[in-house]
Amino acid sequence: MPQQKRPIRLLRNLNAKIAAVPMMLTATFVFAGGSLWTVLYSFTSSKLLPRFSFVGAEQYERLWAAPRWNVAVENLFIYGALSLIFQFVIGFLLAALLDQKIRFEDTFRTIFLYPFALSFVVTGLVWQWILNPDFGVQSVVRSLGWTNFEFNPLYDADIVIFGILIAALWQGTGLIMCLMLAGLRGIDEDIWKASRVDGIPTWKTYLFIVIPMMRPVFITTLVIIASGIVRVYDLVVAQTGGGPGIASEVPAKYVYDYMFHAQNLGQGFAASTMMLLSVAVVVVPWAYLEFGRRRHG
Amino acid sequence: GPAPATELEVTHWWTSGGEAAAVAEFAKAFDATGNHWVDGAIAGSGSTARPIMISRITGGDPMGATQFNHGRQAEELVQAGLMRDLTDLATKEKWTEVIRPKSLLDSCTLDGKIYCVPVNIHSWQWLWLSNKAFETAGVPIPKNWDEFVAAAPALEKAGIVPFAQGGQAWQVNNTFAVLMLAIGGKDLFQKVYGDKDDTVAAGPEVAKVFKAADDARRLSKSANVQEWNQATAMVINGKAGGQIMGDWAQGEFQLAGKVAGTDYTCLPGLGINPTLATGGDAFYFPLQKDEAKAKAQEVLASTLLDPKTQVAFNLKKGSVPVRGDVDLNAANDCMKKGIDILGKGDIVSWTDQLVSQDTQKQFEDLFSEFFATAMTTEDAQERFAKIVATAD
Amino acid sequence: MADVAEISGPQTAIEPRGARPRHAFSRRNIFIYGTLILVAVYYLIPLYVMVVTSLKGMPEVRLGNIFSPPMEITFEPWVKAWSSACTGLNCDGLSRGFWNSVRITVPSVILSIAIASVNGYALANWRFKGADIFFTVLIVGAFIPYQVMIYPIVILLREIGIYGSLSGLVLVHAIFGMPIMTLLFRNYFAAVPEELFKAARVDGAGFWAIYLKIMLPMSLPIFVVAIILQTTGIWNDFLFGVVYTRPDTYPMTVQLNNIVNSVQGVKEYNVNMAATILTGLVPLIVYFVSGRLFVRGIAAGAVKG
Amino acid sequence: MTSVSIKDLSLEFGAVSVLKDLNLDVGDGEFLVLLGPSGCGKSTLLNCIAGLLDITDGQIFIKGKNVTWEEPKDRGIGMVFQSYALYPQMSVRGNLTFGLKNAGVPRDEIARRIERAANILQIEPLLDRRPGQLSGGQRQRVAIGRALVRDVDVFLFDEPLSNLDAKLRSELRVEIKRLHQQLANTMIYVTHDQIEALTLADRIAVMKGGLIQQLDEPLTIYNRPRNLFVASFIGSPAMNFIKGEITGTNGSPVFRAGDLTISLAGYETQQSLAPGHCVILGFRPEHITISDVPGPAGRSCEAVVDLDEPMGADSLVWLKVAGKAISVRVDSGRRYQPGEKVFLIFNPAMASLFDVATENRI
Amino acid sequence: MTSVSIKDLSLEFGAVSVLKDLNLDVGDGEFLVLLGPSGCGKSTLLNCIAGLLDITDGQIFIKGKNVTWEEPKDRGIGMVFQSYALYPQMSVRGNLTFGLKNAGVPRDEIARRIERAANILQIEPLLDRRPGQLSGGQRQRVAIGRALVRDVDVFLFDEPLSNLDAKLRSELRVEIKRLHQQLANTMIYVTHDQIEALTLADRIAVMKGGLIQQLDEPLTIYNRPRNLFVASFIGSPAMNFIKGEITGTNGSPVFRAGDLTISLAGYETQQSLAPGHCVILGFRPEHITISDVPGPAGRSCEAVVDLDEPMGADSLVWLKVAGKAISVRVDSGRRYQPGEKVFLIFNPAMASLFDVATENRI
Ligand SMILES: Nc1ncnc2c1ncn2[C@@H]1O[C@H](COP(=O)(O)OP(=O)(O)OP(=O)(O)O)[C@@H](O)[C@H]1O
Ligand SMILES: Nc1ncnc2c1ncn2[C@@H]1O[C@H](COP(=O)(O)OP(=O)(O)OP(=O)(O)O)[C@@H](O)[C@H]1O
Ligand SMILES: [Mg+2]
Ligand SMILES: [Mg+2]
Repeated sequence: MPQQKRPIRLLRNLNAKIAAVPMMLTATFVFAGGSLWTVLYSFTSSKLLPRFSFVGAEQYERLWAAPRWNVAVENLFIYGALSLIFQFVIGFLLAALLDQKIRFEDTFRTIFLYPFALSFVVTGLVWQWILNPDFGVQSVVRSLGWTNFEFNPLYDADIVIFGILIAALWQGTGLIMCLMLAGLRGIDEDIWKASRVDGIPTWKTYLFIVIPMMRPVFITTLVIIASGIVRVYDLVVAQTGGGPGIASEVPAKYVYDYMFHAQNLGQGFAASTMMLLSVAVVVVPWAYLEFGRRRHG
Repeated sequence: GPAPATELEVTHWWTSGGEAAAVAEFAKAFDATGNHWVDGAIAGSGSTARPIMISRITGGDPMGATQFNHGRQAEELVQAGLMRDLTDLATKEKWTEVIRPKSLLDSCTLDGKIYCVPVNIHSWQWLWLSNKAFETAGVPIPKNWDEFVAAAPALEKAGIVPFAQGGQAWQVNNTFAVLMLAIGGKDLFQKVYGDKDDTVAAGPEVAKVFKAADDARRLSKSANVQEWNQATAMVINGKAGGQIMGDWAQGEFQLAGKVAGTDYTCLPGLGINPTLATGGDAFYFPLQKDEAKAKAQEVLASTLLDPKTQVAFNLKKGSVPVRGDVDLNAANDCMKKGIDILGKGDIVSWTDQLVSQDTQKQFEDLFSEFFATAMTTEDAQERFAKIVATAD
Repeated sequence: MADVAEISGPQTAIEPRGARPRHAFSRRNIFIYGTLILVAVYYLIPLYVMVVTSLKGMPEVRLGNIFSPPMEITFEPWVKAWSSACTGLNCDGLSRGFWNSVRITVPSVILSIAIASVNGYALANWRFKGADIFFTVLIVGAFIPYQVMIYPIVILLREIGIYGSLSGLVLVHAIFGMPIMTLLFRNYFAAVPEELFKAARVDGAGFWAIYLKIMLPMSLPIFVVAIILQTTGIWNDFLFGVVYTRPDTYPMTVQLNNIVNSVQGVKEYNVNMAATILTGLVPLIVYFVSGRLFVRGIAAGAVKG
Repeated sequence: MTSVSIKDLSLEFGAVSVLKDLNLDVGDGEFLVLLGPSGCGKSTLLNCIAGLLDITDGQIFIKGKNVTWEEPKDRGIGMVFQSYALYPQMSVRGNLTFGLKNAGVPRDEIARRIERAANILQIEPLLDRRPGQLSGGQRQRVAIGRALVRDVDVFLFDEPLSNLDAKLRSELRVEIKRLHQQLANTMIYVTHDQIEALTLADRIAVMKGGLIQQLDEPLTIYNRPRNLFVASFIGSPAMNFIKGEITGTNGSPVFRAGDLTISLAGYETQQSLAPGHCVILGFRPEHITISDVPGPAGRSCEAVVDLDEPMGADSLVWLKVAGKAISVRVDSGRRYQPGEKVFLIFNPAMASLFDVATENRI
Repeated sequence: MTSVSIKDLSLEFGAVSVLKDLNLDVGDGEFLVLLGPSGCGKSTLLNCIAGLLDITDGQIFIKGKNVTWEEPKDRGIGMVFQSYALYPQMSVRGNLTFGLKNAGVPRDEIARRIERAANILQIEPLLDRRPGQLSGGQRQRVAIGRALVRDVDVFLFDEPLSNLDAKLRSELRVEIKRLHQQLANTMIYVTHDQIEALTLADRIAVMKGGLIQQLDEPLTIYNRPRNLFVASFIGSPAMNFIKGEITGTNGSPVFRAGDLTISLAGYETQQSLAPGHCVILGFRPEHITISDVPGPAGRSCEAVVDLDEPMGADSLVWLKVAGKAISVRVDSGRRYQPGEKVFLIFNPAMASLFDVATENRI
């Protein structure tokens, strides 16, 4: 019987490979290439236009000496930690409440979700207006008689990050709630029944049984929230412009400002590289575990 | 012969009331040549607009003409060969002779070639005062910065914000530079910004300027505004005592129907040191592949410098024409004061020309932090000196 | 549960029978609905403020209370925001931006979803060597701040020669939508029973036939999610819209920014709010109409264990 | 004494009535199996007993106490679920103790109970593993253990074995039976697997559409099904049914369907078999004999072999009799070829007769 | 003539070797069943034959043609899947025609084939429904129809019945058997249900860990399992195993395990039964008889009843013999009480003997 030749590997699944070409191009040239390019030029003294004039780590030295960058990094940590915690907690609580077989579930869900439809620019504007001390909450409460009422987050450097957080939570928790709700709905009814038979209070069931079971949802959620945190920009620009002073600066804004306003690409690229680095440290191991290795099934 | 109508997109960041009215004059004049001005206004001040303009030019999709503050903002674009060389037109129309002060055209010149058209002269060094506010507070209208500071408690008592200061970084940064020029004087200014002498910057004279900045910070505590024209509006409405802002603020006063001298008072050089800087706006013309567009660019360039257009534009904008040979009888009080000072030659180059955008940005970062926090003047000065040391 | 114990206590006067008695105003219900309503108020306030303010005249706005309903309803601000608010010399409000946004959003959504769905399908059902590496890079790309990428993209678009054109912007949206969209579709298609795919192969259907005739018709939920996410994302985009287009094709958000930031003396908050609502209207409608499908689709595509 | 007693239980999901006026008494220490097709309301009934569903009407007593409104934990029941429903992130020990800790059972008592349960179920070596590290059978054992440690009188099982493979299922079946003999608790066990039902139950309640069709001992249900549904539902391979009518000759009734006649002499019934009555005759495959020679007249007929299905120990032979397909269970020693002509011999004493109209046993 | 022929087939998933140098020849028109525990590689083998998995090494021939690298559609196979895998958005007709349209079969030919398949499977009334509107059994029939219309020589079935309930399963089993008799195609059928395997197969290949353990006719596999694995895997209730050794007295070998001795006279074997050989003795439950009186010496022993599991037609009685649990299948007529003392009688001719070390049949 004739021994048949094994076909050429590259040509098998050719259509699939063709279909994946946009992804390969994007991954290679835009994401990998763009990042590499950015890293490369962060070692140059490029100003308005990228020029390959190598200056070593000078941009990084300057970056970490810049008070504004340090404030931005610090803000990102505070904002990130708070936003992570609050989004998870609020999103989960809302989902848990909606999961109690309540009436008007659809209505509530729509109410919690609609801000997600609005852009950060819009969100920033609206909350800037509501938090404005001269017309917003503060002045309304004062006009009701509490003349000493003080709620002026956007113009108080110490708490401005909370002002931004309020808006960010308003915009983002709806989606998190949706994800959590989907996760809760995916949990076996029998688990609930078993815990009722065991006489375990609801809150304990959530805390010790249900939440640990929702690990995959939490990971998805974490990814979504985390990527949003690193990128936070529009909201700050629309709401405070980084102010008062530099109190609400964030790294993404530093990048943008130095690349374009200050016309110092090298500095902007150095800041970009730091952001890329932090993203890589967190995301690459995760992505590798999630998509690189688990290949069976 | 009459050129066929060509559409030319012109980008700029003149979107406030007075500015828009002024730019309309340009558009009108350009349209009158049979071409068409396509307006590409980008709101939110130069810092928002410039990145977009630069991206467009470097991205290979240049607009027909674009506004920059002449100086160093577009330097690299010119070096990269992305801008049109206007030398021929300039020679033909004898720009070197009509444009004054000469420094304006120098800022447009690189390696002996001219790349931009200055359209106005702006000066920052003005203190705008609301007569109404001082009447309400029952104090005489101050004649200089020190009197202004002295009158502040009375204003505060009357519920008026003494000093209206927009929160944006470029505003606070310029306020400081204005204080430097007014309080420290021309030489100090030149030493710090021009020569980048960091020992001077750390010295006692600059410390005095920081003291004044500290006053400004204190007096503007409860202003709570971001945009410059909102701050101006406070002065116009008598909600604030005064504001340091460039001469373009005058456009807002005019638009509100206010009359210089009766409704408001202007103090060039803060009433201390009547020296003005000759900053300003200029138009650059990115290289175009399209022949017709290139022609229209030329038409636009000469239209911008046309004496009639110059007058119409600058009256609305509140700035001074770049031509010395135009009739400015229509100018008001404040503008005439400015023209006088310019005529006397009490001029300096402004920070735009003296330091790079990068350094500017670092100054901005410093001063926006300074004005928003309780940073001590000593700390601020130390950091200031450091930036001066590395400035370019 | 304390109330139950009370009833079934020693006094056997009422013999428990039928459904367990329940009180509409039990502590549990008060807590649940109370919390939900309270939170709902927090979520609704901004919308309320926007709508109310947009219906007031400027004098009323200046008077002050942002929460008080308009004494005199006026649609002036809406008309102005839509058709006559000025940016520089252009005084045609948001109307032009609206159509630009439509012209940007529609092809961008279609292109990005087309690419991502085919791609997700290839990744889920036609695994081939090396695909995972590209995919991992792509996912990591989802975290890269857009600002970092502006410059490389400018260069990329310049090299391709479509900088500033509509197709350039569409391409940019397709690129930046790719990570999340591909992930979504990949997860969804991976959950489609593999046997279905095998059956189609035995039936002689190739890559495209399986995609078009088998996979597409069964992926409505995930397409709904993708369309919703992309429509809102692209419609709301400001950064790319402003950087990669020119003024005559500016999307609505850029125009919104221009109107809001072009202060002519006093801020016209009512016009700003009307403009804000108008800009958000399209995604809002999309959400209100398809919110239910959205949750279902999310469950199908995003939360796979 | 009854252990669980259900009086007039009704349950509706919105407009859908799932259980209708159901009455059931389960004796102390009895092993009761609820058997029925999917969707007949078995799980629903079990959940009502456990207190996991709010009933619409009726009462439930456990150990004589009215528990209609009690919480599940206070009813003195333990429950085992089809999907095991183990808490995945807790160790086996954690799964077993979680409920007890919540109930405030003292430490040494907990330890004692765990030890006992682990001992009975032979899961001592597994105590520190997670459910994810256990096989299906081990998980099921842990799930039973969780009910066991509750030290209750009534165990409820909801298809506890249906997720397991056949081999494991038969092994665990024996274990559950042993457990019952050892503990002597009341057990209510839901299944749709009749072998489980037949092997485990003291009594079986066959359900359909929310109603109990027959409640009897396994062999009674197998041999004397009360109606057509029970007859057809129980037994695999299924009972053979032939539709026909009674033609009485001389008081000894005869069943006739077309050409086929079978004498019913020896069939036990309280009712009279009136001639002309339309009936369905049922024979289990093992109650028909295949023979190469005809049997006694009126109890035998000719048949053609259609298919021979060997099943290891025995074979199922499909035959055609007067146009009807009949299956007969025979020893696997002899193979039959399709087309082969044989004779069938019926034993009326093992037959079942059903009224065509009411479908009830006559 | 062989219809499907597999030569030295190996398949690896990364580092995991699932199939190892497997050889298999399937005759023309043969019904071959692949039987084995979960994860043994049955589906993998089937997918290799269908061309749905790329093999690592070896060759596959169908109808004498080397198809190792052919596309699935070009191999002349039809396949039926466990989950039916019907295209949910197409009507039944659409499902049946999809493949034909892809292959460019002319319209009237398509119509002819559909008609034939629908006729054979009796799904004419369903042709315009969607799969979602069909019952499980109907869906399975459509899935078979989809393979049928392809008009191919080889049918591959991957556990086609395992998603159905017991009743439907036994019905469809008969239908598949009939279909095979009618079409006389080659069929390769994967299952882990031994009843299916035993009833359907011409030959059964019992697999474990990617290797074929035994390839034989059903009754041979049932009665003469080649090794311990096959013996224990086949048969439900499972074979009883007793570990012991041969003690030969006067050339007639005897099996001894503790106190228990069973004469092996009559056991057929090629090998000699050397005394001292450690062996495992296997008896199927139906090959042991329970008696109230002791049987012939050396073939009988005393036992104590442990548990009686009635299964309808017959019962499984669990007994303790010399400390070992033994199950015996008896008629359900007589019930045994736990603790009752009885005698077991063994028939050595039906026994199986395995070497302890190799686990192979002796
Ligand atoms: N939450 C519910 N809402 C509405 N109907 C329901 C609900 N739960 C069950 N039902 C219906 O009640 C009937 C009985 O369901 P139940 O789960 O008790 O069946 P079952 O006998 O346990 O079936 P299975 O053997 O499939 O588990 C079914 O028809 C089902 O559709
Ligand atoms: N894509 C894959 N990648 C890695 N290993 C796999 C893959 N598919 C199957 N396997 C492994 O190959 C072995 C054989 O799988 P296969 O599906 O053939 O088993 P099976 O005999 O059909 O079992 P079942 O009866 O459960 O269907 C299993 O151990 C399985 O884990
Ligand atoms: Mg059930
Ligand atoms: Mg399989």
